[in-house]
Amino acid sequence: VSEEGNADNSTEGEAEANDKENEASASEEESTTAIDELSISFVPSREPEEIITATEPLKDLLKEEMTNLGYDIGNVDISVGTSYEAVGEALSAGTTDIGFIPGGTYVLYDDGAEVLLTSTRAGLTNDSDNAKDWNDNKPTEASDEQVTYYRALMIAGPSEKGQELAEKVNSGEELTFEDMDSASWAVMSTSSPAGYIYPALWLKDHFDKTLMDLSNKVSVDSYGSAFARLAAEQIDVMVTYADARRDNADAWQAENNREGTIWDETNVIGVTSGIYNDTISVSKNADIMDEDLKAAIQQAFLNIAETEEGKEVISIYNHEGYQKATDAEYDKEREAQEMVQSLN
Amino acid sequence: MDVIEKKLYAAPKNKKYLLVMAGMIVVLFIWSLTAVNVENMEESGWAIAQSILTGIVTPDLDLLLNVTRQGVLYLLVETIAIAFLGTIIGAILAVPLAFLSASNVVPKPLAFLTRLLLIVIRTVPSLIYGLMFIRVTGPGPFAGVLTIGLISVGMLAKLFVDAIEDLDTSIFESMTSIGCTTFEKIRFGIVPQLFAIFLSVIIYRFDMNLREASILGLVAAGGIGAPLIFAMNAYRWNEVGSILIGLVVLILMVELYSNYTRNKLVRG
Amino acid sequence: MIEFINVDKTYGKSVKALQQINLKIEKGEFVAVIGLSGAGKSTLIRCINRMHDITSGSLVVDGIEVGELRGKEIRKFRRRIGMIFQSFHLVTRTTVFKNVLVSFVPELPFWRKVTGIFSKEWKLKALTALDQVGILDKAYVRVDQLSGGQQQRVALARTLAQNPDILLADEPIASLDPVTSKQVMDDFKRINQQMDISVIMNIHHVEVALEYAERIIGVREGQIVYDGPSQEVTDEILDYIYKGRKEGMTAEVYGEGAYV
Amino acid sequence: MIEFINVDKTYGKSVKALQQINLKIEKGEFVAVIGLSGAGKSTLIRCINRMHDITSGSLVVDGIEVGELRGKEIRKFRRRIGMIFQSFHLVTRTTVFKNVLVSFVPELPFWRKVTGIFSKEWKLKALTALDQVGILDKAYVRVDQLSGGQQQRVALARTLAQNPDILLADEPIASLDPVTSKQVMDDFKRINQQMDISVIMNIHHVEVALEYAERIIGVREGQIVYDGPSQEVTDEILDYIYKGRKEGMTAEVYGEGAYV
Amino acid sequence: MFDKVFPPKEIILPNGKTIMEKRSRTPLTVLIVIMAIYLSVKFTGFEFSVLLQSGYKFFDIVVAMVPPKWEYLPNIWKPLMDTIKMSLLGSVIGSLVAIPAAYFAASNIVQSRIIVMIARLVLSVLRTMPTLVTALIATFIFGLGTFAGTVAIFLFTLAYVGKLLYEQIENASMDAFEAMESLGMNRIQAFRYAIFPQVLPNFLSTSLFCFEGNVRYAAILGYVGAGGIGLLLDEALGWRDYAGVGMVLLMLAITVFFIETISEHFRKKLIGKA
Ligand SMILES: Nc1ncnc2c1ncn2[C@@H]1O[C@H](COP(=O)(O)OP(=O)(O)OP(=O)(O)O)[C@@H](O)[C@H]1O
Ligand SMILES: Nc1ncnc2c1ncn2[C@@H]1O[C@H](COP(=O)(O)OP(=O)(O)OP(=O)(O)O)[C@@H](O)[C@H]1O
Ligand SMILES: [Mg+2]
Ligand SMILES: [Mg+2]
Repeated sequence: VSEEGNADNSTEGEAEANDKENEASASEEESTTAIDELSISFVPSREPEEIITATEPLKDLLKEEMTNLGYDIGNVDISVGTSYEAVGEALSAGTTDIGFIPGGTYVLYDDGAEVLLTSTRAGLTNDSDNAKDWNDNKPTEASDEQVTYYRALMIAGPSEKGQELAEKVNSGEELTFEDMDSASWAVMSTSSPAGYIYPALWLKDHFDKTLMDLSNKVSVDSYGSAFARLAAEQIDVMVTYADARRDNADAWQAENNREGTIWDETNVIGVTSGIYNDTISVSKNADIMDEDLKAAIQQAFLNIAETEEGKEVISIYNHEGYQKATDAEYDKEREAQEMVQSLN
Repeated sequence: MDVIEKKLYAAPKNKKYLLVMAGMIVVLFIWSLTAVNVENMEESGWAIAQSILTGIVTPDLDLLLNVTRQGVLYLLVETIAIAFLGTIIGAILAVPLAFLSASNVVPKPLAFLTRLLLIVIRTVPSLIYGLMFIRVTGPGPFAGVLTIGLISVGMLAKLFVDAIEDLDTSIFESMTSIGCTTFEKIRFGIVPQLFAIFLSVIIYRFDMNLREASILGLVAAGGIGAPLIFAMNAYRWNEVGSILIGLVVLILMVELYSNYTRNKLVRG
Repeated sequence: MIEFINVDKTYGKSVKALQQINLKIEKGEFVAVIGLSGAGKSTLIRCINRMHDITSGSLVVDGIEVGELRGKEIRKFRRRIGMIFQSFHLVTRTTVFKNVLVSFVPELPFWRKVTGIFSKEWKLKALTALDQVGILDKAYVRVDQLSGGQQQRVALARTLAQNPDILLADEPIASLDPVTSKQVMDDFKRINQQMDISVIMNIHHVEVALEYAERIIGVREGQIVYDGPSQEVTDEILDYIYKGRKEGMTAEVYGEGAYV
Repeated sequence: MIEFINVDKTYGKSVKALQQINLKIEKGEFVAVIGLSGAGKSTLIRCINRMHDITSGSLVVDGIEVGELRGKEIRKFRRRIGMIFQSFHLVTRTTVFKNVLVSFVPELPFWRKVTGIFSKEWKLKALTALDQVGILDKAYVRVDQLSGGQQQRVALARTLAQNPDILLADEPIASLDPVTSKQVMDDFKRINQQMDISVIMNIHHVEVALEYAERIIGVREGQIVYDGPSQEVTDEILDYIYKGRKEGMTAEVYGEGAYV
Repeated sequence: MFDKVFPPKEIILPNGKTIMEKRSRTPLTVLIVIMAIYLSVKFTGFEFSVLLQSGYKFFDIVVAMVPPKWEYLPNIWKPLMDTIKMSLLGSVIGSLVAIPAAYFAASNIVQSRIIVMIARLVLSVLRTMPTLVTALIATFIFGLGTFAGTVAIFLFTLAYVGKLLYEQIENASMDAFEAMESLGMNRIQAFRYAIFPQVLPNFLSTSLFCFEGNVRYAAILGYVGAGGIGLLLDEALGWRDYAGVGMVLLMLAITVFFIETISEHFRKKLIGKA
């Protein structure tokens, strides 16, 4: 109780000083600030339940790190938004404090969100922007390099139409927009970079069309369900991030009851340019948020990504580490979005 | 016979009207048929229908019966709480709106404006209310309560208005003859009449709100909706089965009870 | 005592419902008002407790000039006059008991009016009134579960609970079948005799009127065309009261009954 | 000709509604069935057109053993027997005309049954039937806008349109006022005499029964306790028929009426 | 049960008669409701203070919606028409199919208890299934697009109208039905001519009401890929384009208003006559 009292009385200047010290030597403790609750929201780019289960250890990790940085966190509340918009709005209004959101979402909601970190992840054995290369060099594996961007792929499924498109690509033919339009597509919500924006840009580059022009498309709420539909041959093409097939390889056969492997049955028919990785953003409008806390959160996640346990947790999003990020890095993303939007 | 035949030809002629109406309906119907494009129909559809059925009849019992926060039981309780509180909030909001839009209570223009407002409130999909409330409360059941409350207002108010508009005002006359003041007439003449009907409407809406709860899942507003929709999207039919069974059983139970109570309230 | 002196009543500008009514009714009388539909029977009765205002003339009830009463006085005045309607006018969806309790509402303190909680004293009075009309056992039954005759008795009990000096009844048996009518009329008679309450009743059933009332008042086109003891009413007098009655009219009069 | 031979009718296991009925009714008779409520009058009448099945014995109508009819035969058989009910049993919310047309439905081809479109021939027949009961001018009026007496006449017209040999009537005037009752009973009499249609009627009003019917059948506790010409019915006989009637019973009898 | 726990109180009248006054259930009911509210508040994390404090944020999005984005209008027509078509088709077919369904579920018409029970169970379970779930399943089975939406609306309409209709049939007066039987009709014919006219106005009015509701509902169906204006709504929400959302909602509200006015007109015409 007395600690809380101290914290409330400590002036901003003191706190700042504390923080600088903390950054220098994280273990040093002088005074702590008490925070009742810190809420973290994840976007549903994977199965929400998986996210909830996998991120459970994050609570304690974060509390621990934050304690070292001079913050006494009462409770860490983790929730998975059912849509990107829900997480975005929550961040923008300050009803959630920290969001694991893609760059695209960040850009849309930057009136209330501020990016702290960009995730890094292992590069892939394929990094070509030619679809055929990906199909020739199967399966795609992780490489040793850490990168801050990834690509989105258009993947054709085992349906008749999907196979037809794949064949065309693999025989070196150019796809036409008619080919594209005759297939049925699964896309993610419009703010998802790999699931919407970059594929849209790709369409624009190649055919001067956008996803809006496709006759048969459906939005799905997670890549898992897109794969499920692909497997069920309900859709012919889905758009996803480059190593999504690695993540869904098991499920492809086990849950979706396919005979062949995901590598045999699916083919890449399009590759987009690089997309900046997911962000960890905080809400500017949350009551508890101030510069010190932001810095502390930033440091805490950097620290967590260093630990074994932490690595495991963030691997759910294929994050392997973090780098500090600035808003300016997302200007390119803004341009992309403006372009997509102006196409509408 | 002459008189009779004359009478036959004197039959009121509304055939034309009926023909025109029927023609219009047929035309509209055919027009709306153009919305159906069966091309998208999947051949695998029946296979999926089958797996849905098998999933539902072989539910994930573990999920159905466990008592953790991810279990169906807990989620159902949370759903009930959301629907219950939401219904109450909706009812509280609906009562004044209903009086304001009852044309036998307030002037016609005001009633019309309120009616417009009610249409607007009803038209905004719950998804959007969800987003709006997330800005207030953050994700979770709290947002769900508020959303349910707001989407209930439209229907509650409409049914309340119906009740208000066919109030039995003859009681007023008898109360006047007893020597009652206006306040007393309202308190002892109107309130008892409306109370039973309002209550019955509210219970009915609670029943419906339980069903609506599935939609809340789409906006991170708690309850059983999100797990249900996630499970469906991921084709985990066993889970879908266990959630649906829980939901259906709950709703059927609530429906039985609500029918019984409403009958008692309205018919005595 | 009720006294009409040159009473006129005009609805709107031109509908002369009552014209030059002169009438004296003593305490304890049982008077039946008969006449064609539209003759002005209801209007006559409703002027007595000021449900309608008279247009000119003077109407004195127990020494009070009714036309001069204002606001609260009117309400107080009405408490002394019970009124029974053709269609009972009960609050359905609530119990018989509560319907009778309503008649005490004007006498309650404010907080009781709001909460609707009645003290034991009132409850006993209400139950006694129900007993007087013989439906004590239905006290806690919902009104909408009662037959028409029983509902009319509840209305009667509600009025009795008011402890009135005068009972006005506007076609109290019009929506009842003959047998139930008889029971209700017997109730009226009993109340009239045992409690010495004046009864003034509009009624379409001539035979019933002749059987129960002591005095018959015949109204035609807003005027009193007959006033005398019921024993003296002959077929000619009835013809006179109902004069102008033609085939079509009959159908209309009976037509009303047929919807019962 | 209608012939009951040792007819028994038991509801459920124990309610003996009819016991050992033996009865012969010739074509063209006007028979009134009287008796206490619950005596079995309705049951008796309803057995004739197989609305109820008899439990044992034999019931022969114009040489047809009613009990042996099956499915379609029953429906064909019923077309020859008109039935009139106390509460008219009309389709309200639609016109008089359509109510009468309905009686032709069983004779129509399938598509007309479904669409409810009638040819001119049928329409003329329906209007003729309406003319017979004197309400042709109401043909295009909605039934719910008619008085009770007029409604009963529509029911009568519907039955006449069927061109029946026998007319069964279950208390056709119970919910009518005396004047209208008289008109309806006159209609029955006329139909009975002019068209030579047998009329078998349940009726509570003894005086009316005696006035109109040629033959009275008294039923008590499921048995026929009197059967003879109406002129010969004395007060003793009536007492006998209605024997066992006590205060309580009376109340019950009338009580039922009250809910009508 | 209740009367055992709280035995009725005896009241003695001045004239010596007694009557049992049942204890009022109101206090107990009020208590239970208050407890339920308390528990629900705990369960859902409802906080009044939050509402007071940041309730205004609710209007952030409302404000962002006005003025609506008029340029969006041309994009709206087709999906809006699709939505109306879907609802119309689903409602018409659903209402028609509801007639036989209600027939079999009406215990006063169909004598076999088993048929009645099965029909009712089917209707109940159909009604229990949230429309969104039905729509989602429909998209799985019938593919994406308006057809799936139509199927979902059809099922919902069937269940809703079917239930109301069979209740009305059961409340309908059986008098005329009896008379029809005495005329020599079979049960289906008697239903057609005696019961159906009685329930027709209410049936039409329920169907119209349902149609109206379906148009509104169809706005959500787009979310699961079931076609119509919902797709557009989803798109605009994704772009956080609330002015666009506002435009879509405005058009939807206007449509609903028109439909409501028209159907109100017919409802009055139908029922007013009765
Ligand atoms: N509120 C009113 N406004 C205008 N005219 C009215 C009003 N009430 C009654 N009248 C007219 O006054 C005349 C007398 O009506 P009143 O109701 O007193 O007749 P009544 O004898 O009670 O008839 P009934 O037997 O039909 O009840 C009628 O011509 C009626 O149309
Ligand atoms: N459907 C039924 N099921 C069981 N018992 C019945 C049924 N219908 C009539 N009863 C019983 O059979 C007996 C004769 O009834 P019925 O209706 O024939 O009498 P009723 O003479 O027509 O009387 P009322 O004058 O009241 O119409 C009565 O005891 C009655 O309770
Ligand atoms: Mg009157
Ligand atoms: Mg009978």
